[in-house]
Amino acid sequence: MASMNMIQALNSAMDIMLKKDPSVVLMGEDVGYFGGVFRATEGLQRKYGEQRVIDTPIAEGGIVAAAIGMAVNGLRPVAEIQFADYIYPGFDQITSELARLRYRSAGEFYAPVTIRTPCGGGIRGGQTHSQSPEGIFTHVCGLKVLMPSNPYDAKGLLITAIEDDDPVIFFEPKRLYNGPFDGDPTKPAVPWSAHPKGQVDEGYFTVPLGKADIVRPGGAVTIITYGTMVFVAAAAAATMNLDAEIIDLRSLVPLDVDTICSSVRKTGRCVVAHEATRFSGFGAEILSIVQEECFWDLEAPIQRVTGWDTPYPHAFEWEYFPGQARVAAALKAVMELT
Amino acid sequence: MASMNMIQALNSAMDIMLKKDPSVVLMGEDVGYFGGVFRATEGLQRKYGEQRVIDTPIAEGGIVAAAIGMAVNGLRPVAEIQFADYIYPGFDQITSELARLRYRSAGEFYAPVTIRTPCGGGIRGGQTHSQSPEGIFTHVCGLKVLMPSNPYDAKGLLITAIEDDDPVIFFEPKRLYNGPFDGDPTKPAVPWSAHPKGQVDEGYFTVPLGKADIVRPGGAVTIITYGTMVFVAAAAAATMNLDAEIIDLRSLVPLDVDTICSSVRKTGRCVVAHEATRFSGFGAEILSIVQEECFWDLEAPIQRVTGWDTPYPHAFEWEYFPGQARVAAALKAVMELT
Amino acid sequence: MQLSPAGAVMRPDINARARDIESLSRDLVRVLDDAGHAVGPWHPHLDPADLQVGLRHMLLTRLFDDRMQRNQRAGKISFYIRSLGEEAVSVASGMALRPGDMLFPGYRNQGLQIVRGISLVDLMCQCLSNTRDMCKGRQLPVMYHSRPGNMFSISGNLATQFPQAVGWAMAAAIKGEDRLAATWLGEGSSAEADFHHALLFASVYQAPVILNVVNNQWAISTFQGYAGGEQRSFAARGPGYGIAGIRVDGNDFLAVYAVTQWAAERARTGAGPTLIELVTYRAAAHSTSDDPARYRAKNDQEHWPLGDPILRLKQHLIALGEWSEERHQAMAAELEALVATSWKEAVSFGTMTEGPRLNADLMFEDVFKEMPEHLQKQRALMRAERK
Amino acid sequence: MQLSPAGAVMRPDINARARDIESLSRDLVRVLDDAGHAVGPWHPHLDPADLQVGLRHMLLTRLFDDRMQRNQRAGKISFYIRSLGEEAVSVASGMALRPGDMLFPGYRNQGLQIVRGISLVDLMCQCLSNTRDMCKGRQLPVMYHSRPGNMFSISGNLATQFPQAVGWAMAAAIKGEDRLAATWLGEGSSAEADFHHALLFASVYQAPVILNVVNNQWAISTFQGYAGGEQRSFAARGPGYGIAGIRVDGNDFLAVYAVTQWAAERARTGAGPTLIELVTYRAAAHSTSDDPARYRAKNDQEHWPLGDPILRLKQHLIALGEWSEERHQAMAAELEALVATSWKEAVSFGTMTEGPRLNADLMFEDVFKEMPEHLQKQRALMRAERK
Ligand SMILES: Cc1ncc(C[n+]2csc(CCOP(=O)(O)OP(=O)(O)O)c2C)c(N)n1
Ligand SMILES: Cc1ncc(C[n+]2csc(CCOP(=O)(O)OP(=O)(O)O)c2C)c(N)n1
Ligand SMILES: [Mg+2]
Ligand SMILES: [Mg+2]
Repeated sequence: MASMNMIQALNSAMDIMLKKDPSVVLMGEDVGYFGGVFRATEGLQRKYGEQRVIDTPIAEGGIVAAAIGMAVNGLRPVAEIQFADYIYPGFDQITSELARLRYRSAGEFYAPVTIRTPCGGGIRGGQTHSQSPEGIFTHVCGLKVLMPSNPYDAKGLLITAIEDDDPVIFFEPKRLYNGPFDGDPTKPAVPWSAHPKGQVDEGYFTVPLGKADIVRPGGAVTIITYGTMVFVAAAAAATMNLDAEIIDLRSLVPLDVDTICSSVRKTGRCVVAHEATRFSGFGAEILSIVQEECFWDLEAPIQRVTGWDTPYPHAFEWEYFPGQARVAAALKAVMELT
Repeated sequence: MASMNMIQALNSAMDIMLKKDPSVVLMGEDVGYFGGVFRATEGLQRKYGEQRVIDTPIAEGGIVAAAIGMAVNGLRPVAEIQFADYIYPGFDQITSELARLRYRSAGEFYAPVTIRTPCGGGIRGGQTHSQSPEGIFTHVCGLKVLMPSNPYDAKGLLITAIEDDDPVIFFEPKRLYNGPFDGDPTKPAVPWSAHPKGQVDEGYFTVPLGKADIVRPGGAVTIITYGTMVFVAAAAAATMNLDAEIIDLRSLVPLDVDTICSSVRKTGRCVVAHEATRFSGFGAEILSIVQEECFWDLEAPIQRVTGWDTPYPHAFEWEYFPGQARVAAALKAVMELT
Repeated sequence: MQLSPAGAVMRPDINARARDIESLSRDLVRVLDDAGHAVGPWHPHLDPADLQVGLRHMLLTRLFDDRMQRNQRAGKISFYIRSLGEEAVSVASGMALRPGDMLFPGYRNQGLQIVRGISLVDLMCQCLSNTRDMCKGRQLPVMYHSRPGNMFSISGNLATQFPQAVGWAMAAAIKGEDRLAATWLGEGSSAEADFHHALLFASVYQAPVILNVVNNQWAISTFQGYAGGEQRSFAARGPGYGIAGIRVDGNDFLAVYAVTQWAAERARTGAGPTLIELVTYRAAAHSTSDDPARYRAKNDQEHWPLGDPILRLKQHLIALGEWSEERHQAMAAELEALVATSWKEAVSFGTMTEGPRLNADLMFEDVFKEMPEHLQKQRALMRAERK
Repeated sequence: MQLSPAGAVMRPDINARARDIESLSRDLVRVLDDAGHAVGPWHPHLDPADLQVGLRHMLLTRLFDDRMQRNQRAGKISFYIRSLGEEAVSVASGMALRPGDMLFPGYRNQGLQIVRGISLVDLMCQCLSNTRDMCKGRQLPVMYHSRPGNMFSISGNLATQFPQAVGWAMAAAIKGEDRLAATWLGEGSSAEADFHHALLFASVYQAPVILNVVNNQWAISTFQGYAGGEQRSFAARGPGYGIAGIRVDGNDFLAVYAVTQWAAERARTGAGPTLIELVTYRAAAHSTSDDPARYRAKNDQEHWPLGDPILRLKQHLIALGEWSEERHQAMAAELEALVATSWKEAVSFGTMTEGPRLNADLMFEDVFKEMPEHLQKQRALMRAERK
């Protein structure tokens, strides 16, 4: 066990896989010599060479396409898209090709590509460095979609993703790179070293896909969330002294419906929280499944806590961010305290 | 009044707008000299010239980008993407630019671009000529998203879209181009001439955005749908002799929440139906809103009727398509007939 | 159109630097002259037996196309795309490559499938989406693939295979293999972003790849000018990106063979990628859904200077004394019969209208390697519906 | 790097065909020699007064940058991007264009804002996201725009402006206006699909547009080779698409002015689009979030042969007897003062930490022309939250 922040955990996962499997390669803008703008691949090109850790042109569409071709030729590319806001130029290759190849070739061809990309706000990035587009990818059949919320899961899930034979879109909530964040920017930053999930096995280990993590068991209400919102939701519930069961999905596709539904059946109340915009966001799918599966157990309408349906504005970051106040309002409503 | 199929209605809308407003231009692959692979722009280049009806290179990303630039210079481009399945190469320009321009420039710049694109299956098009990606675009704030289900609405909504100063993604359910379709491919095709919505004013008229159409008033259950599924849902309810209220949304963004909710408050039961894949599809947003707004009125869980979460397979078109049987199953469930 | 006489264009050393051979992107490499003689430095000096194989592949491709076209008209298959007049583009380049080389074809390269020996029955079953369909009913007709044949799955989305082929070639280099990748797209498709990404990545990583632009003058209804072909040849894009670009008579079997062989040697010896523009003509409609009468003159093709690739190779073989009308008739008859018996066998596995059908359960497989719960659930619902 | 001596490159007629002037894409147009004299056919023979204006704009750009850099370090703004060493790229081309021409800049073209006379206070308020921010707090610093100034909104997404500028120019031609569009991107960004779309559409429609690639050698940490610059100049992409490509010394004010003027005349007279590669050097870090010490030698710039654009123009003016050290000092002092007073005024409208703040309600405006119900509802919720 070592204390790692999320960047170190991701770096460790890639280091281990580069060593373990000669077919693993890393690629992306500034990932090689420089080690990535968030330093996730730092030192890996020096260690494994330019053939394994590859600087690419600034062309997300070309990066994804090349990764597909490499994967078809037996490699396991891990491609970094520098910011999730810049994944769209690669959207056609992801949606029309990466996600469909196994299907259209009846399994004869497939591309085990992992696409890592930092998402979410809270770092003063403005509208083009703060987006959370995960919902879009959950609608594209053939893709697995992950979003860890801590160093331990980040490492274990990334290793699982790299070894998985299906394409994986791996979102990294960049606000959590250096420490858990409860949504209050005025508080001093807490490092991962002070958090149990910042204690990470230095060796090889995996975290299974499709298994949600019950961060806090509770009986009063179920909060279904992932990414940046895990700690915000926990803090809000704690302040309200609510015995909330907090579920960190970690894996959006495949989705752990059992864990979600058995919790809601138990509590009868449910809040869904994510940082992404609300309208047609992934929260809608979660809410729909809960409504379909647990309707008769619900004692109050399910509430959604999300970012607003606007771009992420540079000057109003904290008015935009779904902080504790927004979570608290939803909890009040679902507990019928108003 | 003249009898028009959907293609003729769309052609009439563009003809009228080309005549009425010199800033309107049409552009896209094969739309000019040829008149479009579905003939929607037939005769218009001959009538208005190559400067107004423009054949473009096969580059959806370039088409959208050029349309944005033209719009910024005072034109009102109507760009055709030959199939919705091929809109993804233009996704970055649509999402990062077209949808965000007004916001990021605080209203100083905006691009009144209309993107027309045929969607949906039922024409043996296989996985790359049958997709319904509307849900993705409803998640992108800044875009208006429309899908008419008949010639009258197609013409009125397209005129409204072209005159609107916001960008509009205009989906055309291609299976409905030639006639209403109740989901049974073995029945002889019905032409629009036999349907009241096939009677279309030859002149200028508009259909408002954000107003759903109550296709059939009823008290037993609310069916919220749009596009190809409107007639399938109606047929299924009729066969079951259900007094269903059938709502054709027409406009997905903005969404007519009032019409939806007052209907569900009245009926207490709700089915949401679309052809697109289920997981994170637009049905999830509709279901979520109904659950949030009408929870206390619901007598049974809201049901979703959708395409399966797979690509649209060439050989299994009718096993894939959400036909009357799938709608009937949902209606049975929501009416607690089982 | 700018034509160079047969034999006129120089053949540079295979490791010449791209910038020193730019004229190749403006000229037109031709080997067969009007009399059917092979002339000039690009003459590949193939064994007559190989030429006969090439002729056979091209003729089989055409007869296969004709038959499938008729089957579509007869309602036996939903859709078809012919390669009429472009047979040399696929057959000659396919023959100039090694079996281990990976091909990323477009939808009009059926000649490659023939060269790689994919059985007609397999191709037909794919078009029939029947119980022996290699795609398990998921793809439109002609969207073939073959792992053993080293042929990548054809996509309905234009141009996407171009940069994928470059990625494949980058991987071959990383793994130290001497296999190369070759890919094809239409001149119209070269407008897509994927074309740019392919040239750029091929140039930056000097990948062992051959990028083929099949310039058959038309993209459905639009002339090549709408893809930029009026201002400049498509081959000329290559030098702009620092990779070799070469323009070749796509209806000249020998020229296509020689140029492909040259590019393959370049790639294999580490001299870098090559962009080849194959100048040809789409003699048939775009597809069975298309009617060219709406956008081009009926006699448009008569003005086409480069002739018919099959007739030209036939004429050459006859001039060599290695072929005759009689042998040609006999081969045609034999291949007709092969196509007919293959079709008989293929339909025995089902058609859209008769015979055995694929199990609809297959719809839910291969979305992921293992079927997730939500798809198992949907499969169960689908079964219930069909009852 | 391939350098041509000052004055050595021919200046073709403005309506020369792209294919006849390809050498321009390999040479490097230079006017100022090492002694600061203007030589050769590209000498624009500008009035000394105009040169002094150019010098002033470049110096103001640099002093503005320095001040904003320090403000960022002091925590007054969240982020900043300097154009150190690239001032001529924006100032000279901006001055060679007409006020009615539409500019689609990148994030490192602040010189254009200066040329177009946007007030420093407005630029500073944007960087401050304060109550006078032209972007109403929605954009990162430096993402300016100005409708009256005919400058398009700068995007955080690289390269997207390139094909948009072509569309704007196509519209100008359709409307029969003689305004043209000019756009800029970095050599690294030329790898994006938008670059290809821009060249292709510009070529097909012969749009009146100037496409500028600012080759400052670096894209954050990657050298220009990763964008294909090692194999071939970026200007060479132009001829590949059938449009004129020309390479110019981006640190030579006179050369940049002359080349831009030449391209503008081409566009205005219907002779077609031009791709200009401006060869320069990113002397500073990529942005305030970047530390170049991690990826390039500290003295990397010393090996840079093209010098400092401000010093070179100053030297030229002095050689002309139209400038002096004293006048330079005086101008510097005056501009320093202007920047300082502008900053004082700007902060009076608020900073990130002090003074008035924008009303958060603005977050919900301009998503659509009229605010739809769901956003009105969300605005109400946001207000409730802030209580
Ligand atoms: C991304 C995408 N856009 C549009 C289409 C529709 N489409 C299919 S074939 C075709 C024309 C292609 O022409 P070309 O590339 O010249 O190939 P050819 O048909 O001449 O062989 C078009 C526009 C498509 N399949 N994919
Ligand atoms: C689509 C997209 N991809 C990636 C980025 C991240 N990014 C911002 S600047 C930059 C480097 C650009 O280099 P260059 O184009 O040479 O411009 P320069 O900074 O040198 O002026 C990158 C990769 C982005 N903003 N947009
Ligand atoms: Mg073609
Ligand atoms: Mg640069």
